[in-house]
Amino acid sequence: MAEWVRRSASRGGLWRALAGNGRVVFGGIVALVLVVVAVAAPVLAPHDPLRQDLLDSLLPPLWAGGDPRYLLGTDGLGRDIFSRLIFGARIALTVAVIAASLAALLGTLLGLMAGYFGRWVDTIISRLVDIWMAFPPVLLSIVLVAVIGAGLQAVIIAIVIVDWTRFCRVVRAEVLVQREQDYVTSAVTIGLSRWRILLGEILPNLVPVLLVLLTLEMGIAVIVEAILSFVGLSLSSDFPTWGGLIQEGRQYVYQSWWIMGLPVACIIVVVLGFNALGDGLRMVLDPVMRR
Amino acid sequence: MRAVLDIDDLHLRIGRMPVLRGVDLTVEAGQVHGLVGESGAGKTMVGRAVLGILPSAARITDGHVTFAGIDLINLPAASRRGLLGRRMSMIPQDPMTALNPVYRIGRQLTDVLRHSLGLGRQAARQRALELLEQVRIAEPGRVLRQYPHELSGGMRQRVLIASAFACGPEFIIADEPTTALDVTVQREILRLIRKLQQDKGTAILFVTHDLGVVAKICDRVSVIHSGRIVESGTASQLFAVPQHPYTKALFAATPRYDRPGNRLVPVPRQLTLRLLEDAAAYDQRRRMLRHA
Amino acid sequence: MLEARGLALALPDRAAKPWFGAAPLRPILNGIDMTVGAGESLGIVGESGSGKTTLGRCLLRLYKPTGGRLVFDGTDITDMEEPELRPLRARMQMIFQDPQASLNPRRRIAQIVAQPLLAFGLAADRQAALSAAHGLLERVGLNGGYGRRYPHELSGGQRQRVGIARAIAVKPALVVADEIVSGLDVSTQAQILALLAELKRDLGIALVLISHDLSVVRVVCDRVMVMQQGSVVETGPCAALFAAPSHPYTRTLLEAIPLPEIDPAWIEDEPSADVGSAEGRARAMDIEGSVAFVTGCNRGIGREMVAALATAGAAKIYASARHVEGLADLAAAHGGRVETLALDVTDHGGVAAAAQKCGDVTLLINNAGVNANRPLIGGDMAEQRREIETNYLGTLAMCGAFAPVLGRNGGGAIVNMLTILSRVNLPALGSYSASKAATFSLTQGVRAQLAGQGTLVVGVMPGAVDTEMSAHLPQPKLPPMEVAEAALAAVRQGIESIYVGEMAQGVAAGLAANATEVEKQFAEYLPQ
Amino acid sequence: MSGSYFLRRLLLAVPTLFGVAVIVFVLLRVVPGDPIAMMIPPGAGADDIENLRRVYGLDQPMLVQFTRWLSDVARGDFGVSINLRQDVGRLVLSRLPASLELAVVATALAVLSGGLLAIAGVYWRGRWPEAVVDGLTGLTLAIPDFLWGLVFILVLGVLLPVLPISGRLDPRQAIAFSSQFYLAESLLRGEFRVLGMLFTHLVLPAAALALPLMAVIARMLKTSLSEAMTQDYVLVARVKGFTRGRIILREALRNAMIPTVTLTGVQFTFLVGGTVLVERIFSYPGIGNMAIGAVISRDLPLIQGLILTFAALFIAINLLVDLTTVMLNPRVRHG
Repeated sequence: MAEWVRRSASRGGLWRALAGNGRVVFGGIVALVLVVVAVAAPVLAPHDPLRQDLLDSLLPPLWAGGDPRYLLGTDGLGRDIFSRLIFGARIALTVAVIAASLAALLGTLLGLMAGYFGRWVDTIISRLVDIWMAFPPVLLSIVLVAVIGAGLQAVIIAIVIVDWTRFCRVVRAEVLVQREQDYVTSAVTIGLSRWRILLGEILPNLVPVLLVLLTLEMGIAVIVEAILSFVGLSLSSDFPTWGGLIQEGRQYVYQSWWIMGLPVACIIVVVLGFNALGDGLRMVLDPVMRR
Repeated sequence: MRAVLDIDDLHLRIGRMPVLRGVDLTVEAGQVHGLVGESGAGKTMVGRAVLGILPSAARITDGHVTFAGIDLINLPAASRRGLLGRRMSMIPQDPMTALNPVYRIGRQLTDVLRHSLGLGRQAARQRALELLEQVRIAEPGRVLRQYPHELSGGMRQRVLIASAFACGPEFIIADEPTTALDVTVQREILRLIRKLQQDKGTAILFVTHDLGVVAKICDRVSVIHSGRIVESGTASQLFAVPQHPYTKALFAATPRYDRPGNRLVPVPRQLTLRLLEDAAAYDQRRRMLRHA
Repeated sequence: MLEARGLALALPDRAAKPWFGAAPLRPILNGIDMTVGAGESLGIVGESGSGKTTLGRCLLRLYKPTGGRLVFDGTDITDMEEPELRPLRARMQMIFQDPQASLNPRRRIAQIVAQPLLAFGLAADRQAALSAAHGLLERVGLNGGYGRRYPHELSGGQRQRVGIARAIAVKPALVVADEIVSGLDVSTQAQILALLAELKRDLGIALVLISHDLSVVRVVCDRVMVMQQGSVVETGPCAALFAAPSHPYTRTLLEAIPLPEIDPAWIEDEPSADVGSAEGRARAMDIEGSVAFVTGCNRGIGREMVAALATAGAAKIYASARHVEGLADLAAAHGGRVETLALDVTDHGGVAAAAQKCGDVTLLINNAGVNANRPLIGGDMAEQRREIETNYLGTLAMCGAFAPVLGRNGGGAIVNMLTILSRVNLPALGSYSASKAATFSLTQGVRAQLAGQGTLVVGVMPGAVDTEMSAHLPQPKLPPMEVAEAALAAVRQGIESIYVGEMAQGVAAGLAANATEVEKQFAEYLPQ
Repeated sequence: MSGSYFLRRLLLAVPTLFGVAVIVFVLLRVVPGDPIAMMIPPGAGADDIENLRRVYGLDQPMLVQFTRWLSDVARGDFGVSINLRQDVGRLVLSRLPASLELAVVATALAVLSGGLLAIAGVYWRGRWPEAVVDGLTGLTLAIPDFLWGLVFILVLGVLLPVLPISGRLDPRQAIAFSSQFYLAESLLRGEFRVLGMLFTHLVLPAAALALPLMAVIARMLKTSLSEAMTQDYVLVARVKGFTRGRIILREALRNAMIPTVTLTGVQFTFLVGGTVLVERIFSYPGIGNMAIGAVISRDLPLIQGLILTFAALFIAINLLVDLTTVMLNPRVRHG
């Protein structure tokens, strides 16, 4: 612990650099707000997101002369949109963190092995990636969810199974580059074992790339979840997901465009946030660029 | 003798960093003038400033560059382009990267002929063949049809030399033209440059870090350190009795296979520090002058 | 300590890969034979594509050779797998060409240097390794806070110092340094080379220095190996090889180096075949397969000459000396090829008998000589007689006795080991100089007389040599091995007079330009 | 060399397609919902169900089903759609042209706008147009086609209703076409009113698809162009007295296109994959829309046929990208 504190302190320059990067700050704020809203959803939401009130259906938002009880209006079944958005953030964040991390873990492991061990390991993994790349990703995830059945788990599994190749391809290519660097040769000359070189020498040099990919993947996971809900496969409409709201809003788009507009805006902000965070991290963490 | 190029008190900054601090240098007609210095001394920037191909962050802050009576600093970009290729050209450092990899040699040799001399396709091709023969390329017809990656480094440098001499310029800047080559190829290329230069009476500013190369090809030499010429003179004079301590230190630091017993003496730290301090003091003075 | 026999490496040529199946193999190294002795420094030179870098990595078993054997410290490491190699890796280290790429950008300098200590268990713990690393960094001239920095915060020269510190951290027996100064300015280069020379001297590390720059190799190394297209074209002690390169490629390479001195001819002439230090050129002779007779083998140049002949592939070597018992180890070292015999060259009967006995000799090396270390006037007459009898009459007797033998065997060659003092008298060694001057004159005469039967007669004029005979002379002195190698190089190329070492070459050049001036300078060395 | 290289790539496509087929087949056999149960009218007996299972071969062991299906596929017979009761091959072919036209228009949009943005950014390096280009690519890169589609519907379809947001043609217009390539056909026939109408329907989904690819192309090409502009051969061209515009277009562009084409190849398959969702959003009658419908209705033969079609399309695109790279790069061409 003391070691960690000391190291963190010595990296004061890094924190300063992070705080000085506009993209990191913007992305960080978006991520922070998402986390806070997701955790504190029951406290923040003025209504039960599932409570229907058919008499109050399709109320406009407050600024368009709506009912002051419903800040952002209501949907076709008279459910409070504001509360649904807040609870939707919970599901979005859960999917983003879990699915992206698992995809990163799987893809990185396979990518490291393919890049460093080469030969038949590489052949098998690369073949697998080739086959995966021949599927349209959206269609594959839709089919997967159709097969596994609806539910949060199914969505996460589908994202991991579809998106591990993103990590695998990048990591493999990067390992192939790093492997030829002389610092790896030098690690061989001091007698380090292959796994130690891979995990102790090469992997740390992939951290910036991985962090960037991970943040991007979180944005993608949010979108995929929305897509699956939109297609009507993700979660039953009892779950207040952003995608479900969009799907519902699509029906009323001419009467009440905001039902679709508000969740779309939420997703766009979150995705832009994750992207900005990824870009910013790449700038700050690259030791050469930091110079 | 007539001066082809006259650089007078040239100052240049990259960003806020002073790189050239009052360079004075005169290249006379038909002579090879060596500009020797270590990396960071500013030698490449001198050539770039003359040709007007500075990096975007670089600014000339003071001084004059006169080429054949033309003030290059205040010359409009279009007129400068008119000079380039036709009256001034360059032999670049790395033949591996200085030819465009996606085009045949023929196109890369003829484009300058067609652009600068207004030759037609056939005439340009004919001239290109002659040029390749002049640089002693055995099968010029075949080479014209080849891509850069099909040629060795030495061959590519010959092509680039042919291209530099293509329009019969009065002045060429050779920027470390043999640094990337093996020694045996280097000798052939230096011979070739010397011969073409003497035959055509071209003046060359030969930028290099290698005292040995300077000794072999240059008529006059200027030694540059931290953006200033510390010593300048005829080659025979400078190699016989170097005057400036930095020049002497460079000689002492150069290993020679024929004198293994001579202990190599790195350029003394105090000397480097003194030169850098001088440069800093110079910058300080200039700042004060400007504000006064 | 490191020995390679027929080392070969071929890599798959991806560009020529056919539709199906594996890519064809492209040879990179073709049967390299080489040895690196403990504490020795060997330079490997060659142009791009010569395979020198690949060879360097092969020697450290970073690549697995596809042919030949590689023995390190008596262990055959040719086919070892990485886990087996690991313990040996502490004894062989590498310094890389590009220090930027060879230092892990994510580690601090001190960690980088400490890492091998931890990996090989040479430091008790992390703390000990780090403090040792700081010591090492100071040793290579990086004092102060460099340990806490990252590689990209250092200059090129500083990074190369870190690379050196890491390599010497584990106290290796062998270090391969690959083009370690090629990207550096001369001033930085001089610093790194000075550091390298200092460490080599202090730590007794065997060094293999790979470079395209012959001047760099000459400054740092004892021996040099010239490579071209994956093969060794020539190898030998630096002094001999640079003085008299035997292979045309080496000559071209040397002549192509632009020395920092004005020389208008360099850029105008086509490359000439002449070598600066050698005069004249007669018929060359291969050492390989020759039968040599060497006098005065019990010490100095004679001993080394036997070794050099054996290495060069002489079929048989008669090693003679007054006291034959001192030669037993020579015979043992080189197996059946060396035959020892007792011979005092002043005993003319013995000389005749030797010529009778050794009828197959093709290469006579007259090495026996004595030095009384006396001035001419005031010297001991008996000692001076002994000098003349051994240095002059002994050589004369040998030449006379063996001339018919050589003539019968197709001409052959005679090498007379002289000294630069045969060309100008050094008053402090006045009688020795005079006796050698007589032998120099003898060499010229014999050469003229034997030209008809096709015998090459070589005079070897070294400067001061590091032997017992000239123990009292000041440094720098030539290692005797270099003199022996230079003599054999002269035979191979048919050079009749060869001046070995800077001193000898300088004096020879001086004599040619202004003999009186040289005599005046030598006249200052009066006996104490 | 390039000939044999392409043959090898082509041969490699076979195991990839086979892998896709295996995975799809296995995946779909574990579908929990029974497709037969969905298609029978209420009141049908167990016999009827059994009958139907036999008709569709669903009563056979998996391996038998697979080999039978595969050999059928090899003969061009993709089976009969359970839901639409039509030949899958014919169904796919009838919808494919609409998707191809959408993808081609989107690609053309992306390449053109991305290329122009990149060149403009490099030409005016360090001045405001570069900042605009960077901002625009950053924004368009972050937001995927799905969201762009929704945004377009909201903004240009609903809030400022200037463009239609559904279908390929106005259903009130009855226009006879002899092929499914409406766009190409009306262009060839010179029917510009129809062409205009087709375009108004096509432009939003095409733009939604094009924007992310445009951003990728713009960013990649701009980076490669900037990189190329620092190369020595550009320096040499400057010394030859060429103008900046000529240098960018004639010296740097072709070099910069090599990495751009390679790296945007993958992105291009994403564009084709994106048609699935964008067609759904805009109710555009292409194979993507059909595929989602097939998944929702568990129409096994149709899903299989469509996924194989996409896989074949992707592999073809990758080959095309490779071919382009090789054409651009003499080093590989002669390698």
